Amino acid sequence: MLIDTAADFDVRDYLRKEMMPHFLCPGCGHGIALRALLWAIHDLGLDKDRLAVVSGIGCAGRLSAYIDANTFHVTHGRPLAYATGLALARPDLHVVVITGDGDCLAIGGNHLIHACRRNLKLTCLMLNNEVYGMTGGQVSPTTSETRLTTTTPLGNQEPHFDACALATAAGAGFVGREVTHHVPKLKELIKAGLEHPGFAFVEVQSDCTEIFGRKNDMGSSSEMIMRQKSEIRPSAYLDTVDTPFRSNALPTGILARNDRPEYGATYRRAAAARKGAS
Amino acid sequence: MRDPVTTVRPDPASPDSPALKADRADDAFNVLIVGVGGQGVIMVSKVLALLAQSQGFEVKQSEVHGMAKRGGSVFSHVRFGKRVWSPTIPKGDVDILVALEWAEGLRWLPFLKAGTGIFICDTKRIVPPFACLNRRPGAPLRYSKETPTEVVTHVGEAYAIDATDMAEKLGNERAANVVLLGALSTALEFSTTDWERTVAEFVPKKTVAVNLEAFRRGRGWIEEARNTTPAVEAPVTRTPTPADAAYRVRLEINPVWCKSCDICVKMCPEHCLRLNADRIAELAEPERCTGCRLCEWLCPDFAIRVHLDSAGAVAQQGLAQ
Amino acid sequence: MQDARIEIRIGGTGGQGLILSAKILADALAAGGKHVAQSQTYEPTSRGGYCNADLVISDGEVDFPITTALDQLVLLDRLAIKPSWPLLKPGALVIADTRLCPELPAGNYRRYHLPLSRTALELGSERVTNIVALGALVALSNICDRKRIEQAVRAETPRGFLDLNMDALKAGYAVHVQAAAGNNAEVNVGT
Amino acid sequence: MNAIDTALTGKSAVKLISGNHACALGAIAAGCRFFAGYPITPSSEIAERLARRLPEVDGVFVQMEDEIASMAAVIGASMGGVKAMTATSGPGFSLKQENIGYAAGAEIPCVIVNVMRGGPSTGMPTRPSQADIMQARWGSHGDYPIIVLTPASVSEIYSETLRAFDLAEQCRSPVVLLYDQVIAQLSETVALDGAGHASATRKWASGPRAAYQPYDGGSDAIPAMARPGDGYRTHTTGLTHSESGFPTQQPEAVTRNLSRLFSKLERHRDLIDSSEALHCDDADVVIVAIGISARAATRAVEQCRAQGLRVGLFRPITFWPFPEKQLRQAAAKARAVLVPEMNTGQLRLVVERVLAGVAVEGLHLFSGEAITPSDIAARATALARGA
Repeated sequence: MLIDTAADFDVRDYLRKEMMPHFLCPGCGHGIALRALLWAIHDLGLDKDRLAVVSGIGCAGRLSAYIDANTFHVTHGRPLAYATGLALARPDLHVVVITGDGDCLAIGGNHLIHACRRNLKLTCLMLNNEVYGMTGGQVSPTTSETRLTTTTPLGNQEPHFDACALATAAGAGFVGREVTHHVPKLKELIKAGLEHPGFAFVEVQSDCTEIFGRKNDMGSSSEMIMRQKSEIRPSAYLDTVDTPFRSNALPTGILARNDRPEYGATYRRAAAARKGAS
Repeated sequence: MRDPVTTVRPDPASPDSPALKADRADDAFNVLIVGVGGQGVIMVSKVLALLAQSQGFEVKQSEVHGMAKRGGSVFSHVRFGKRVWSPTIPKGDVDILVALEWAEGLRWLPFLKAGTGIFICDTKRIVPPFACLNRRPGAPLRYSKETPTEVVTHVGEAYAIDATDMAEKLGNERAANVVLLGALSTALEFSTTDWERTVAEFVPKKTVAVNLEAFRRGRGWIEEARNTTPAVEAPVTRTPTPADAAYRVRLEINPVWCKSCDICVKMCPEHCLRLNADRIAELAEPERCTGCRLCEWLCPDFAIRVHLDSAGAVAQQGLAQ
Repeated sequence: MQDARIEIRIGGTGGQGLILSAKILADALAAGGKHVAQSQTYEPTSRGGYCNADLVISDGEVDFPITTALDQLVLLDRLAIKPSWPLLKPGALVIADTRLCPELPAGNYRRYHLPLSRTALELGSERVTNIVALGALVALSNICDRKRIEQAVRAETPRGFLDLNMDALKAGYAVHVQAAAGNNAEVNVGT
Repeated sequence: MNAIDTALTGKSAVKLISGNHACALGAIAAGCRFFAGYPITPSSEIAERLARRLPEVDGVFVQMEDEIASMAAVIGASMGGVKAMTATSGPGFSLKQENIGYAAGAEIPCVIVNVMRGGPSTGMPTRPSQADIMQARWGSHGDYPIIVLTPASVSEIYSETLRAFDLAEQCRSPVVLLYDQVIAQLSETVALDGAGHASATRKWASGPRAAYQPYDGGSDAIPAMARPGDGYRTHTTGLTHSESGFPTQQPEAVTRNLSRLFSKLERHRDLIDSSEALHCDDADVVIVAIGISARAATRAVEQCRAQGLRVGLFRPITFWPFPEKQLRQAAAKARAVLVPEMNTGQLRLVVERVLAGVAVEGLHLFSGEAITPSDIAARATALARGA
């Protein structure tokens, strides 16, 4: 099955080729994550005309421009709020949000927890590279302890956020995390998120090679991606939670799943009932 | 299509079938369960241990696992009797060897009691990465080539059962180990009710039904096998792969999109890519390329596309049939 | 410039239902073809604190909708005296609750010190003080046809409270008469 | 309540309703089918009413987690092709500003109601103010065009809400409806007829996808918008973009596209402009005021005229872009101009610029009370008598 769609899936069918090559640095994991997203979209046979991608500001935010769909590159931290309006107003669209760790968890943290709570059908893809890459490499809410960034010259002293635990606690219907190392599994995870009837939060641990990697002496792009394998332990099994090798790394896999009612449908049902009653 | 295969029945004249020996006063009864990580070896041994304990036996169980959660070799010794001294079974003392994977089963065969040991083995083959001589699909493997027919010549009583297929048909591939438990139950004198109660206690609530069915099928399969003439031919089943079809791998590399990050070069399992003088990825050793697509998937710049040139034609043939 | 302009204030504290009384009166007047502007001032708290509900009534369109010179003032709390007194027109009608607003400044106005809240309590709920006051205002000012005010009360009242509110309104119509008949010293017409 | 709403949006009826109620009714009549908001005094009645009304007309109401999210959701809904609005007051208006700038830059139609209350900061939540005039125009960063309407009565809130939605669609611009707490919570008898209103619709993209340029202004400087689902698959961004909609920093493309953006409202002044002049033709003294201050000024003008003083009133209804031509015309004969406003001189600053050379006097009140007719009349009388 995997082999079949891999042969069938040409990422270029989903890209705005006139925008390529993209602006990401060499070796940036975001490109790999974008492929996984587009592959998942391909596998599900989603109509590009009915697909809306909303993205925020930052390296991850720029990705929407490369997708051949209805794309919206909005303000910093707010893509979930824009997407909420879009999805509520247009339930016929499939709305995907692409956001980064700073966009989603720092400036947009409030929107994340409420999107999880509200459980509107949205797929939120958070690309976590542990750093504010576009602004030159400042510490972010997910930067691991002791890491060097331009604003943590002493090494990061703040504990880092576990975004999936946050999303789970806030009530997200689907929560998963994967690394870019294992593309087919990442694709399957995103696919499961896209198929989830409510709010789905998918975190992708993605390498920032040029800024974060360099600052922390993490080697070349390939060394960084190999580190995902040796430290984080990605496996090919979608339905298992993989505990990482490195002590402060976070588990991967599908971390939470529930069948809470989807908000948009619930609202429309209640409205129809009220109309019928009056 | 992948039917359970070979049976070697015990000689009806044999005076002491191991199944009758559970109440041996002196020696402990020894069951060795083997497989690879993730298959549920430990579960099989725990159920057996629990059951034996509930029947009043002293039980010792020891295992080696955790070195690889998935894919690595795992084995578990279960010994029970009136007194059990050592937790491990000496070589050649195993009464019943239960193997959840074919090659693992073969590997542990020398532990089986000569002449009387019972061998119950899943025909499931999990080929470890290091057994690959060449990554090109269809290449020869450094994996056991013995067929079940060859194997049975070494042992007193042997069952090669495609438990994985049976479990799959029940809708839960993971219940293969319970199919083998069912098979194992026919060789011990505990009552079916006790077996089933123990299994039900052990598995997650929502899978009780499927696991009990798996247990019954495993048990039923052995019972049926004992009453039928042994099959002679027993080919080991193998999932067909695209490697069976002839195709040519071609890499389409877009030099304008390539950013020279070296991920494809370093991550290629065959090391057949390199950066050329312009620091653009190129396929240096096309004959080594297996078409695994890792370079395509991991290229952050969408610069590589892997074409399996005749794959389409093969697929079309398949459709035409 | 039309000056058939009448300004009314109901003053008290938040939670007394002053705005509801003003709205009922405004609805009744509007139904009678008057142009009405109804505004309020309140403190940023849901309960308590000074609050007033004002009406500006005119035959033509109301130009400035805020009260500048009060023709009629209902006081349901002593807090309302200070902000309202400077706006009082000479000869204005002032209806004050005897218990909640026991002392009134001297001046040139028609003064009715009436047991509004006590009447409401006797009816079973102090919460209908606003409706008793409305009844008293309508009776004493003749600003509005009684049938229209009763319709407006009906329209604004949840069914379960309708009887109570109608009783309160009618008690309000009569409260000054009864107070006078009972030789209540607090009824004081004129200054 | 629904019976009243229906009557109001149906045939003409005289009813007593509040300014915020009129705003909600106007929105429904204008075709608004999405509201996102966050509770704030003194605008919450708009949200409360629309929460009940929108589901009845297959619209959506959502109370978001904050003011920023509300503005974002409104823009998101509008990007989906649905007429959308939000309502707020001072502190919330400040929070919405970044996204208002996005709507202006990406040219997304939407309506933002700002009920002005006393400031700065939390200020006086239940007291009126007119101190957001400048923020409504310049609140977001960078240069951008925006339409700001300043109704002065309950019936005008209704009619200007209708117009706000129309202008938003016609000009592809955010439109701010700016009024003070007094008229927001004031109830007035009004005769409304929403059924007769033919709402404007957005110019939607049509024709072949290959030929479509999302930010090509065409002949009227208003680009046709692509509706998601119609097959155009466009990109919308807050970054400076070229006609294609994709980001650019190429100076010529930036200049060309921003020039169109900055000038597009000027090209539609005939559509946008709205103002009212009362007794200005022969006025020695012209009062310039908006909102509740203009209501007081109306009464003051009548009082002055009754005394034979030549005093007039000019009232911008569309405040931004400011009706400069109309003001100059109204004040053509004026010796003095009086600007009563509930702030420290925001409107006065505009009037001083427009009427350079004329004596402009401000009458500023920021006590949380409305300016009274007598305050204005006293000052206007003095000015008219040449004091």
